[in-house]
Amino acid sequence: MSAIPIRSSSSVRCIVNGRPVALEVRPEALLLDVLRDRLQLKGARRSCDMQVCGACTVLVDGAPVSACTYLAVEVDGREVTTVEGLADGDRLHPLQEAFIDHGAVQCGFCTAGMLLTAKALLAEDPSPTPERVAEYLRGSLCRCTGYRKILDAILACATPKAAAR
Amino acid sequence: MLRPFALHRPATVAEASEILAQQGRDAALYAGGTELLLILKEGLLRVKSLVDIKRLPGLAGIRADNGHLLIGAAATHRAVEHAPEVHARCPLIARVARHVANVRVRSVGTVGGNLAFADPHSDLATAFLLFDATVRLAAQAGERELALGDFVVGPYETSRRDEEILTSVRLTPWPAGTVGAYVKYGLHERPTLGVAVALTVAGGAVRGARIAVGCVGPRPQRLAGAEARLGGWSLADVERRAGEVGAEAAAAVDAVDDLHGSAEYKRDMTRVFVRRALLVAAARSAGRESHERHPHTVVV
Amino acid sequence: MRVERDLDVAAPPERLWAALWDVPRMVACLPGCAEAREVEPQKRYEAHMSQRVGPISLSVPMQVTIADVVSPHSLALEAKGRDGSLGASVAMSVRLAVAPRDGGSRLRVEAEGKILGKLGALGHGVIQRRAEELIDEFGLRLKRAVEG
Amino acid sequence: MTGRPGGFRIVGQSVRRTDALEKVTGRARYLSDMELPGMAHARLLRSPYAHARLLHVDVRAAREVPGVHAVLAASDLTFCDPFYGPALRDRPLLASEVVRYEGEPVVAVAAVDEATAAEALDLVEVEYEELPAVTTLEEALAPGAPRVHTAEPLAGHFSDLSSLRAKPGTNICHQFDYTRGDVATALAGAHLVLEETYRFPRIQHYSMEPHGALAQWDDEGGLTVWAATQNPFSVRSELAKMFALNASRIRIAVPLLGGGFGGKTYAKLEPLAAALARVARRPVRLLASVEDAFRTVRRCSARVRLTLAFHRDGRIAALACEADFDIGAYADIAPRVIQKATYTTTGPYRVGHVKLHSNAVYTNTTPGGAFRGFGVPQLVWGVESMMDVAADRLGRDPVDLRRQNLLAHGEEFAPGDTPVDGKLEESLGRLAEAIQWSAAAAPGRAKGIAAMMKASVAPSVSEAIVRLHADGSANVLVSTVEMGQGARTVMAQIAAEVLALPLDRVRVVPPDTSITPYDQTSSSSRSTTMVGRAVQEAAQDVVDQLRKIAADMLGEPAARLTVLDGAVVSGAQRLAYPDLLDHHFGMRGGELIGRGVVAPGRTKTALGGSTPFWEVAMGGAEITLDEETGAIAIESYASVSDVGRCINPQQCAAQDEGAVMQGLGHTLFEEMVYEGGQLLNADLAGYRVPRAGDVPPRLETLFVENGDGAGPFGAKGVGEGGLIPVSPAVGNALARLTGVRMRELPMTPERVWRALRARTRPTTNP
Repeated sequence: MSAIPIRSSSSVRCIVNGRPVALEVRPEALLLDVLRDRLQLKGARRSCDMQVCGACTVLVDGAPVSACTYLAVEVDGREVTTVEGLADGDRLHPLQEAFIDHGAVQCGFCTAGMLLTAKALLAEDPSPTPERVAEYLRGSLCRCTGYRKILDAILACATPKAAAR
Repeated sequence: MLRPFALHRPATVAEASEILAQQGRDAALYAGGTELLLILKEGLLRVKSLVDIKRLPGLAGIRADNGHLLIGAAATHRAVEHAPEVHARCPLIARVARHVANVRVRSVGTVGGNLAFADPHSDLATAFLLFDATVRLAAQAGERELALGDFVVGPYETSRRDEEILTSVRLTPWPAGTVGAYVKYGLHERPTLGVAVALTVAGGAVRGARIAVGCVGPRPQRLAGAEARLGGWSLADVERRAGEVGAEAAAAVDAVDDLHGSAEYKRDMTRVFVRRALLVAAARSAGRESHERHPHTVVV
Repeated sequence: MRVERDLDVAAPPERLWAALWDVPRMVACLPGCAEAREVEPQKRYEAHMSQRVGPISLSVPMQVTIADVVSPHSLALEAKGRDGSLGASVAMSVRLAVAPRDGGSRLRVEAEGKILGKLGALGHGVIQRRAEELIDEFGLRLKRAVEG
Repeated sequence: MTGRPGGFRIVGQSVRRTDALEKVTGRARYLSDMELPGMAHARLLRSPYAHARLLHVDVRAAREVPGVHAVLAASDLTFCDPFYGPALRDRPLLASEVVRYEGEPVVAVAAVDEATAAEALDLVEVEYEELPAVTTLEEALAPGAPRVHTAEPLAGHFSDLSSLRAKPGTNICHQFDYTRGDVATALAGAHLVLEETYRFPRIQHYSMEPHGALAQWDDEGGLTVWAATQNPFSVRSELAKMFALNASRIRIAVPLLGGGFGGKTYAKLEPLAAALARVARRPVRLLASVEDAFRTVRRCSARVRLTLAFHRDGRIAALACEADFDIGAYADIAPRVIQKATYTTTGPYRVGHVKLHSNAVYTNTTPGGAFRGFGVPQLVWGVESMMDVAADRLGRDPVDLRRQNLLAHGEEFAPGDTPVDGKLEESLGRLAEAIQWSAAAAPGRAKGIAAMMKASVAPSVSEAIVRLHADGSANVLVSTVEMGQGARTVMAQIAAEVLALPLDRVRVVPPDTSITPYDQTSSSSRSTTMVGRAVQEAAQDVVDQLRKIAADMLGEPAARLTVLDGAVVSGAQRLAYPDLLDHHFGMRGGELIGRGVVAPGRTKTALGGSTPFWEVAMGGAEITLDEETGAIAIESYASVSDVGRCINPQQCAAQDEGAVMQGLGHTLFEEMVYEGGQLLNADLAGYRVPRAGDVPPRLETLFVENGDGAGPFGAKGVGEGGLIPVSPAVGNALARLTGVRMRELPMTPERVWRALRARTRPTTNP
């Protein structure tokens, strides 16, 4: 049995975008706030604040989570990927390239969440159907683009069905 | 923003129950947090402690148990979606789990949390009712097992006592020859309606039928009257007369007005979707899969 | 939220009226209502209302005011209060009317109310049903008390 | 992209957005990313009542909480004018004496962090006395209805609204009237007279980034506000008035916006942030949540009674409109919304006899303001639905009937007003072709179309400065706000085109009222046209200076010189810009500054200004219907916009795709639901915006490009138009499919289900 008393912190060690990070966090600290305010990783953003919109999406051990409704203490011993960790140095991730080329970026507020969600989808299903992509993005809202260009960008990064076999 | 709380990580169910017994309503059970953290953020619930039960040994497990399927309360929707045991014994549940909320909620949200929060607009409880689900509640004093229908007593209301922990849900796989379908419909984030049906067919006739309807009322319901009507029907009867069962279900269902729609509309949608779900199940029973699509509708 | 109910009581109207006009006792028939007391005779009362909706507990000190009395036929009261910790305000108006009926009497209850704040918006859909259950239980308890 | 007309290098190309890289890497910065040393965090206490008297506000305990830097209630606002608003100064910074809508701010706190601010707000005691509320038009307009406002408010900063016509003793805060010809006589002589009423719901912008402001006072009493705003200069003039400061002492700087859609026009949270910062004596950041945004501004809902009359041959004989707009508890810019939209009720059609009347009606709900389309969608929903009703009654094809009534190219919209600058029949033809209008719909499907023509804001001013530096790179200084629409990229393209520079040599400076020159607003689809023209002029000014310098050096007349690839060219001679500047200044330093001003000024038309261009958009939908549930599915949608010329075709398409999808939102799902004065769905769980799964299988955007727009290179505005025809196009398709005519939005499954059950006419399936 262990406990973190009220108003005290516990140490969290994790890997963020490939780098080890050690932090002291309080139990009520939300992952989104820790990423944004403590680690200065501002790419994940707060919008609906209730797991509907996806603007705060980050990957924890590869799985998309809503950082706005996720306790920071939970990432102890795990790997966190934010949009800042997508590119390999100056080399953009293919999804990032595709989003730019397809004009899938407008105001940009949803972009990080869209990219990470798409990354998780393609890891799970490298050759999704258009319907599967739209369904997987059910919890990823965009108010600017109308989604068409986002869907196109993601599908452009899918492995063609024949090659996948 | 969350107000401060302590986080307890008990090593055993007994320890967890002890904290709950001591702190009463000042403590809340915490697993995935997808529901709990929302009401804490809203300030609708204020607690001094969260009791994290998702690391309790075995609580996240999914396994066969004496012919049943046992899903640990801390198993995530995603785990249910992918577990071979679920695919083998209750494949419909794996398909339902794949469509719960959105991918982020599925990564984190747990089966136990979903049942214990008892949001009326939810998929799992409805689908579980089709498998005669029982839930196991544990406390220091001992354990008890309840039918899911007795556990969920109303919107957000369960018969769990403050010191009890929901540890697992047990599903009884269907007899051979049973085919099911789950159909959900709705515009909003949460479903407006969920219908689960299963038909056990032997010798070309329905030997058993199960129908559950959720989201339209205070809690999900099995509709025994509608189920009984199907007894002895051939698949052709089902395809021809499914509408009668839908109408019976609509008459029996307890529907309420809310943002998702009027009770009147929901009742009629119960009629429509019970019929549609039965048609899907009947087709599957005959080895056919319908690819008909309807707006705002998910068929699994 | 609006609830209307008619309830037959096997007691003469006078007895039913007497039970109603004993306001603290009558108010205590509402499930979750406790500590009802008189502040100003036959005019102002206080009571504490507690309700639970799943994990959410509502705890409201209520001010009850008699808005209208037509003795021994009808009684209208207003009740309001606020749960500071939930940021929820509760306001109710209730009209109770007594009429003779087949040797006994009939009680008509017309209750209207609202919960303001996040709880009210979230609980929309749940609150109406809960209110119906509360009024039904209130009627049963009152009936038991009168017929007792 | 080869062979673009006009031989442009960069204009007409789908170049990568200049902000794309920062946005895909997470490096883009928005207001919520900004922090200042010592910054306090603000939170607001909002009224749970729709209408109540504030009996008592006790903030003493809140002030005692350690870490609290400022607690404000209305009575503390003695250091500023506590009222604001662009049309009427009727909105209190914090509710004073009366709260007029659920969610109105009552107390504001700034503290060391949000948790402390929340803790302090928990200790605030407010006693309300509930007042009867009006939350619908019917309630607000009923005789003897409770009044939302009883005092006379002061005019805001729009001179065209200085003569606001309130109706004394009622909740009508402004009325607009416009008459042309003689409607009564025209109606009497008409072959067909239709009278119908259409309703449009309250809609939330839901820009993914909610409102926000970060305010800081300096030691000399100057004020800087970083604001998520679409028009920093309006915010500046509001703050100048409230705090009695010269405009020169106020600096409004605007980072990237996470969407705007009109919801971030005019002061919203900036005044409160400034007031808190003043008292806290430190920077204060006030970030709205999405729930707060629902309580900040919305689209005005409307009830529109239309009379549309036709001659036997299909010509429109007359149009009369009686529109009531529900503008919520405070006027915001709604009076301007209602008059501007109502004035163009006739849209793209030639109508000789017109009588228009609209009311801006106060209700006890979230204030209504600007929202993509500025009131026009509310009217087009009715007019374009009725065009189809008329076609049906006249036995005419809907496309054909519209074509017959379209204004011609160059024809004045109204006497003395801006002539039509596009070829409307070409747009209609492209649309009919795109949705294969002449081909019969497949069984179970039907098509519908709609058209619209919208004015941009007028009068209107945009200024630009282009600075060519010694190394031959350039900065463009404009106050266009980048909120996703791609304006920064377009401005860079325009400047690079004129300056003959590669795009990466041009950088557009973010808006900052102390640095970038005046621009009225980034809204009304005006930026490419107005700011773009100013940029074009400013860049041309620099080019003219360069040519003059080169003319000196070469001894040739400037008129014979051209610019190419960063140099002034004369025959085989080539003088690179750095060399020209070096020659001009006698050193490697100094810069050329070009200026552009676009200010068409006032006209004698009904609104006091004439639109600089007409935004023209038409839409066609093909739908199917789940008859049992009432759920409509959009199988195909085509949107045609006349943009004069696409500066960046990909961005034009992105704007229109987004507009169509946003339009589908209010067409099918979106509606702020009130019950008993309480907003029930102020969050994304209950307020349904379009999702990826709602994108029609076929979504096509087409552009008419005749180079005849009033903007640079013959371009003109885009962005709002595509949204506007969506509702009537879908409604018309539904009517053709089922015979059921919907007159209220959104067309939710339940509403359609009810209409289908009430249907008396048999199904007609064309």
